Amino acid sequence: MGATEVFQAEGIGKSYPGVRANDDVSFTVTEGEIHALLGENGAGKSTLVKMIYGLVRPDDGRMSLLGKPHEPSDPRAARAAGVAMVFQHFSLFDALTVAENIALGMENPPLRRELSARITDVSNEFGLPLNPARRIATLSAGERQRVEIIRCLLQNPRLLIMDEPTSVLTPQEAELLFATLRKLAAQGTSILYISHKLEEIRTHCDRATILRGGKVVDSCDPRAHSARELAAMMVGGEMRDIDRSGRQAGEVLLELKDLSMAPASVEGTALKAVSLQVRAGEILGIGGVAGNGQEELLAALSGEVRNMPGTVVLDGNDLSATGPDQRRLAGLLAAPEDRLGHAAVPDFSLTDNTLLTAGTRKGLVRRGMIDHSAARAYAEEVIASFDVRTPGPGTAARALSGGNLQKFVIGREVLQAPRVLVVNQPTWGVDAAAAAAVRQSLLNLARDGAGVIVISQDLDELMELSDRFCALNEGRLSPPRPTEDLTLDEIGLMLGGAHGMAEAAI
Amino acid sequence: MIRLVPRTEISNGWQIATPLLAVLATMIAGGLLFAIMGYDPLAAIRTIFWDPLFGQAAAYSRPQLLVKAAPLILIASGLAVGFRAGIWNIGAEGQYIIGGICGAAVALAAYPGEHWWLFPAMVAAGAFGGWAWAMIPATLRNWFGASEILVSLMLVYVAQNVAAWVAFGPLKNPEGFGFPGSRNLQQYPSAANPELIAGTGAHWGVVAAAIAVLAIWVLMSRHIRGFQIRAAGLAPRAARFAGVRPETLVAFCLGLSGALAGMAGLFEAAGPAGQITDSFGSGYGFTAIIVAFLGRLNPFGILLAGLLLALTYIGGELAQLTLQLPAATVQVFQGMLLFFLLGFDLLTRFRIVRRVAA
Amino acid sequence: MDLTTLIPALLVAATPILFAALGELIVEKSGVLNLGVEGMMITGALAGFAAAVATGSPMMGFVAAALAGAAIAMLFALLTQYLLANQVASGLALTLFGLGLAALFGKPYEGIKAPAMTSGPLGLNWMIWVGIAMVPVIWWFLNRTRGGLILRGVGENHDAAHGLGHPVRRVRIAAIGFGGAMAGMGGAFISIAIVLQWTEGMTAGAGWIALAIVVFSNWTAPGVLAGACLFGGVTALQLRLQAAGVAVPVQLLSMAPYLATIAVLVLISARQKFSRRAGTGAPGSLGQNFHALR
Amino acid sequence: QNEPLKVGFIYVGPVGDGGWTYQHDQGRQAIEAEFGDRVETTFIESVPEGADAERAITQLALAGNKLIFTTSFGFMDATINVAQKFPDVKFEHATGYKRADNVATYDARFYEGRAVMGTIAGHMTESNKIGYIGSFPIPEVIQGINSSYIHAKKVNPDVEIRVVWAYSWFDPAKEADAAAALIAEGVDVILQHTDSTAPLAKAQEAGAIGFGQASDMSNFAPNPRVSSIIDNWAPYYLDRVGAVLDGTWESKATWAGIGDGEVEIGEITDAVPAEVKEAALALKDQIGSGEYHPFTGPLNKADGSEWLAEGQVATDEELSGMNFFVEGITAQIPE
Ligand SMILES: Nc1ncnc2c1ncn2[C@@H]1O[C@H](COP(=O)(O)OP(=O)(O)OP(=O)(O)O)[C@@H](O)[C@H]1O
Ligand SMILES: Nc1ncnc2c1ncn2[C@@H]1O[C@H](COP(=O)(O)OP(=O)(O)OP(=O)(O)O)[C@@H](O)[C@H]1O
Ligand SMILES: [Mg+2]
Ligand SMILES: [Mg+2]
Repeated sequence: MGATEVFQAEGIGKSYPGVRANDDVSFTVTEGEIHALLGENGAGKSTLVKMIYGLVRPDDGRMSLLGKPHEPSDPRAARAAGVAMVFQHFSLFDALTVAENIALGMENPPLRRELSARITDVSNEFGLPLNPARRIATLSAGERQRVEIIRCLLQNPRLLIMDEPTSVLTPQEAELLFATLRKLAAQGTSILYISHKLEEIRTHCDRATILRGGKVVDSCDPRAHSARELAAMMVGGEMRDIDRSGRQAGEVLLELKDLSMAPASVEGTALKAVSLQVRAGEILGIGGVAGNGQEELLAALSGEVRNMPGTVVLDGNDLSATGPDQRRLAGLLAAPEDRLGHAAVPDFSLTDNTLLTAGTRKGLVRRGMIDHSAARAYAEEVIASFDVRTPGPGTAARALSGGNLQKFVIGREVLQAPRVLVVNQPTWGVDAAAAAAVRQSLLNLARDGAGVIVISQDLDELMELSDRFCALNEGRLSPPRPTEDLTLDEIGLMLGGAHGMAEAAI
Repeated sequence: MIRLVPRTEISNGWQIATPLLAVLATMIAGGLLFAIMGYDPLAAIRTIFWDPLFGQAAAYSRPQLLVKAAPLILIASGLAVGFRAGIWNIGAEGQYIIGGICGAAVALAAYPGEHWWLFPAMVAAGAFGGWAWAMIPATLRNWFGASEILVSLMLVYVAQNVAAWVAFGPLKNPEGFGFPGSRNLQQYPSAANPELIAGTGAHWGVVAAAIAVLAIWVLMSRHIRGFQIRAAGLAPRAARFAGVRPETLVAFCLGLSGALAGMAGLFEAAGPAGQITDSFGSGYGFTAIIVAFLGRLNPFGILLAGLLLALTYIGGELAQLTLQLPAATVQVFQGMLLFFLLGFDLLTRFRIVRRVAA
Repeated sequence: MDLTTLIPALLVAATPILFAALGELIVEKSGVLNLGVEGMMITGALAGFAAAVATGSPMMGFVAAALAGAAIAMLFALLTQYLLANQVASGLALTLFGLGLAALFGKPYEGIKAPAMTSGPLGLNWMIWVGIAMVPVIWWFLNRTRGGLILRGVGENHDAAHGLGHPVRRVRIAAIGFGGAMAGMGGAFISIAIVLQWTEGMTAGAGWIALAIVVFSNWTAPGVLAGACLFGGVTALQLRLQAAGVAVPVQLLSMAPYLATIAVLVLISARQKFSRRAGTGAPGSLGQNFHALR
Repeated sequence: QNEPLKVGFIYVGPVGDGGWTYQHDQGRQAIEAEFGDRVETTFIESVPEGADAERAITQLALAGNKLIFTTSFGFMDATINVAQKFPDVKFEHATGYKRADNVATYDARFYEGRAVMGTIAGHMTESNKIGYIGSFPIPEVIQGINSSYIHAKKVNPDVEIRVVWAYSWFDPAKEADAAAALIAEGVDVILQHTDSTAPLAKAQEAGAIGFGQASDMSNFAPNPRVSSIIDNWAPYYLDRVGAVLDGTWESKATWAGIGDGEVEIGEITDAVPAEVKEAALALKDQIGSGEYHPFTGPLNKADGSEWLAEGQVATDEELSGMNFFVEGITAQIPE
């Protein structure tokens, strides 16, 4: 090695009320290195990088950047020192244009026209084409990510921090991102990279620092270890294998017939004549790039949007005119992608959050009146059966880590013994252990005779879970194929659809 | 350095302590103001806060507290439901006026017949009038996406003009020598909303306010509709996912607050005010917004907030009377009280931590 | 009926609302909903009047009104930006407080006449021109300057703006101050240029109309001008129709400005809703308080 | 007795409104000046009409006031209600029509003053159009419009009158707009029955003239304010307080005018030609002495039907319920 040090942290500590988020964290990032930060949900990764970016002030310890002490008072100071950051959650302004968003992240942005030209130049140079005049609200998740990255690149940073950038990207987009990162690294930029996707860390990162409970527990070359070993280091124990046994496809439970639907919003995608069948004991995987109608499909199934007559049939009953409540009663349940704000109310306690979907089916609401003790008991049941780490059912949903909340949301549906469960992105941003738990619960559900639809961008996840696979592309659903004899190339073709081949081939 | 740390749960102790602190701070700051204005601060504060409750004429002013607070509480408890759902009915004043007019119109149509059903019919008409007036912004929002804040507010001015129109036109007292204003309903036994038990100030509006507080407490804490309302206010998408139709909620919340405001208008028109005049709207609808927030959108909080505000109104009048404190001083004093209450509210949601020097 | 004289009358009626609404536009663009416009206007009306009388210069009056409006707006800023109080309630409290304060301190100014203002081009009051000139200036600020960009960013998504290192609280306080100054000048226009006297409660609801016009404008400066002119126009027109003896019921005419505002709002909203084009201009974080943990 | 007589007042506006309430408060101050230690006065200002009024009046009664003046029409029912509960307190209600043993009513014949204003207006207008800003279409205001028009027409047969209803007693911005609208219609003399000085300010801008209303509004003199109609309640208040002190108070309806000093004509400024001023003052004296009644036939209603025959004088009953314009006025009375 012997490469020059770009960034160094020594004994960094940070406490939040009741939590030691970081404790005596020391590590070094060298020039041109792609350095991974690994750890479970809540291990302290985001906290650590927020301190480097000047958003949070460390309680103890020292940092240095390019040999000089690094004590940024705010992100602007950090940017001036050469740090750029892509946040875990988009920090974009929906109503503003790409150019305006980028200007807001720069210290001395050039004039409008010049900036637009530079955005076009840089984005083409890195193969991430962007139109500077588009409003963010009209962009797909992948395009939004590009905006964040271009915003960083325009500042020629010495240290680029990326907090879970690929959790919203398609495999193709992720590949594109890594190509960009390698190009940057080759130019001497150091990259600090956070992700729960161990495979991508294994293939692309030069070093990994592993956090557990706020402390550095290990440091290694990820290429030299298997994903299993990395996961074990994070969790501090062995990972359990996923059990796929015992499932048998039975009779058809849910049938969609020529379901068409207008997009929910200006930016949405219309569903075009979607047909599918789900059998008892079967997991149907639906792959595809986000923004191709996934949200609409979930809304059409959950009953948030009502459908044309005869399009949604469960157990032979036409449910298309019914709303979420009746569908739940009939046994069609759903768990949307967005945990905070869609699947759960952030400011409600877990108890109250059970009432969101389990009110009728679990008898928590009778003749309009809420049975609070029953709701609490059900929340406790979910917490216990799904190993949700939380002080108790009175805790607000927003105070749970992503993985734990996800386990709660899935558990809330699974324990209602659905006939058919539809989930969208069930392990988005969730750490390896929690993701495994969620996947196992879906498999168990199918084993017990329910039908499951898993909508996901994560191909590995779909290959691991599903019996049959189909792709959603621009609102059209491809015919299903059994997963066993599918190759990745074939999947790529299915995902690209008829007209998107070039893009999918990248 | 001082730092604010959010509490994970809202502090119950501070919930009770902050209003007391705020009242105390208001007394101190208000006392200073009074002293600067050249009045005896202690006397002024005693007159405003103590005399209406325990002073010489308390036997009269205590029931008046109820009379003044009842419409505020009735309207505010309805508004709070919508505010919880993020549906902003700023036009309760208009619904109050129209409710009063509709209720009074029923009575005047029946005049001079005496019927047992007349008063209930008036209450229903009042509630209907307020409901119908509130359904205008609800419908315009549901059909066209027009802001209910703006539409309901504009409709207040329209309602005031309607009041002027009926007071000079259709509802004008034919025996009133051409003067504006309807017949006095207090003098029409079947239609009057009298004091139910002499000396308590309790008229049907007070009873209705009490029922409304209880009913809305049950709605918001025990009923699934209340749960949906809270969910919709905090996370609209989650509420939709739970099966709530936003259009239904808009209509429900605006309709409920409109009906309660309309009822308040009727109780006032048939009781304390006695008649419909061009100036029938007297600001209850706007003050109730403040009451709703002071009560933290909680029905029992609203009950206390309504009584507190009524106390400062009546105490303020007493202070004008006995100390010749100008009306404006009392208004400033009320403004201070609100500021302090809102400011101290911080303590229920945050802990204040002294930052340890690094 | 002479329509050429309608325009100056319309502008006079529109100017107080125009000032206040332009100020509130900036406030709301920064993500803050300040319902205290009426309170700030009346404060400005008094302070402006007092200063104009004391100095004999109406222009000094407007300067004082701006300062006073901004000063009382700082109470709101303290409550909402530092004490994180509910913005709706704080705004209402500000209105109550401002009305009371102005009434109290206005006692000595009752019955005094304001110094006359010289009129500017086309015989219109200078401040009318200033108000109209503010429209392109504010448009330019919001859409063409870095300060405007940061302001919009803060209003659109305060978490993201904070994440990028923009001082959310400071930006908002500055916007609230500016809104107060503009509302103050709008109020002073009533006392110094229209009525030429101080009287209690003289703003008579203009602040509420200003708030409505910001929504109506879909949060754009030209829209504010259009809204203020529409409202001022219908107000002036209805009185003119009365004066001309047109046989339309007076109450209907009195309601006309409000009904017209509702009608136009419905048209605009319906177009937005059904054309499926860009959404509303309402800032994403409007009315929400921001608290950063460090 | 050495206990001072406590006299209370309820005002509908703030004492600083510069108009209606201001003048009542002047009357209250006159009582203090006249009777000194023998009386003690208090007031509550800005009392809304309706329920709050009843409470405010009750509190005045409870506080030991033995004579209470309720100074707005809208306080009528409240006054009667409270009076029933306090039979030993005397009440005086302004501008209403309901009386009781302990409730007297009083009002002023403003239309007498309006006749003088109308005379000046008729002479002064060059466009032959005069404008009138009305507050509400109530008999008192309608009397004023009719009286102004009749007397303007007497001296200027070509005169027309334009009426704008403000639907407010006091809304400076709206009154200013109303004045502007009238001026735009070619009006060059503005009469007003609303309380702010805004119409005068507007008149000044446009080179029109106007009149002070309720109070003198002398800081707009000599131009545009060329004269004014002043409500002077002091004589009546002094009389009534005196009556209570003497024990001679009794319930009655008083409708006093120029002759009693209750309606005053403010100084007619030099902006008015001497002969016009003379004519106006002559009319004032005639009315004051009772020689002339402003509503003397022949007069027709606006619909052309006959109202008063030659030489016939309107009765007080007719006037107090007046709900029509006289012939020649084309404006509508809102219903
Ligand atoms: N704003 C905050 N207030 C209080 N505690 C916090 C806050 N932010 C983080 N924490 C605490 O710090 C710990 C570390 O959080 P951090 O966000 O760094 O985790 P992470 O490793 O980024 O998790 P994830 O994988 O979910 O992104 C958490 O367990 C939490 O308890
Ligand atoms: N206001 C807060 N109070 C208490 N704990 C908090 C707060 N905000 C965040 N946390 C904690 O911080 C941790 C991570 O916070 P952060 O905001 O980084 O979430 P995240 O990592 O983005 O979550 P996700 O897993 O959904 O991506 C969570 O485990 C949560 O417990
Ligand atoms: Mg994180
Ligand atoms: Mg996470």
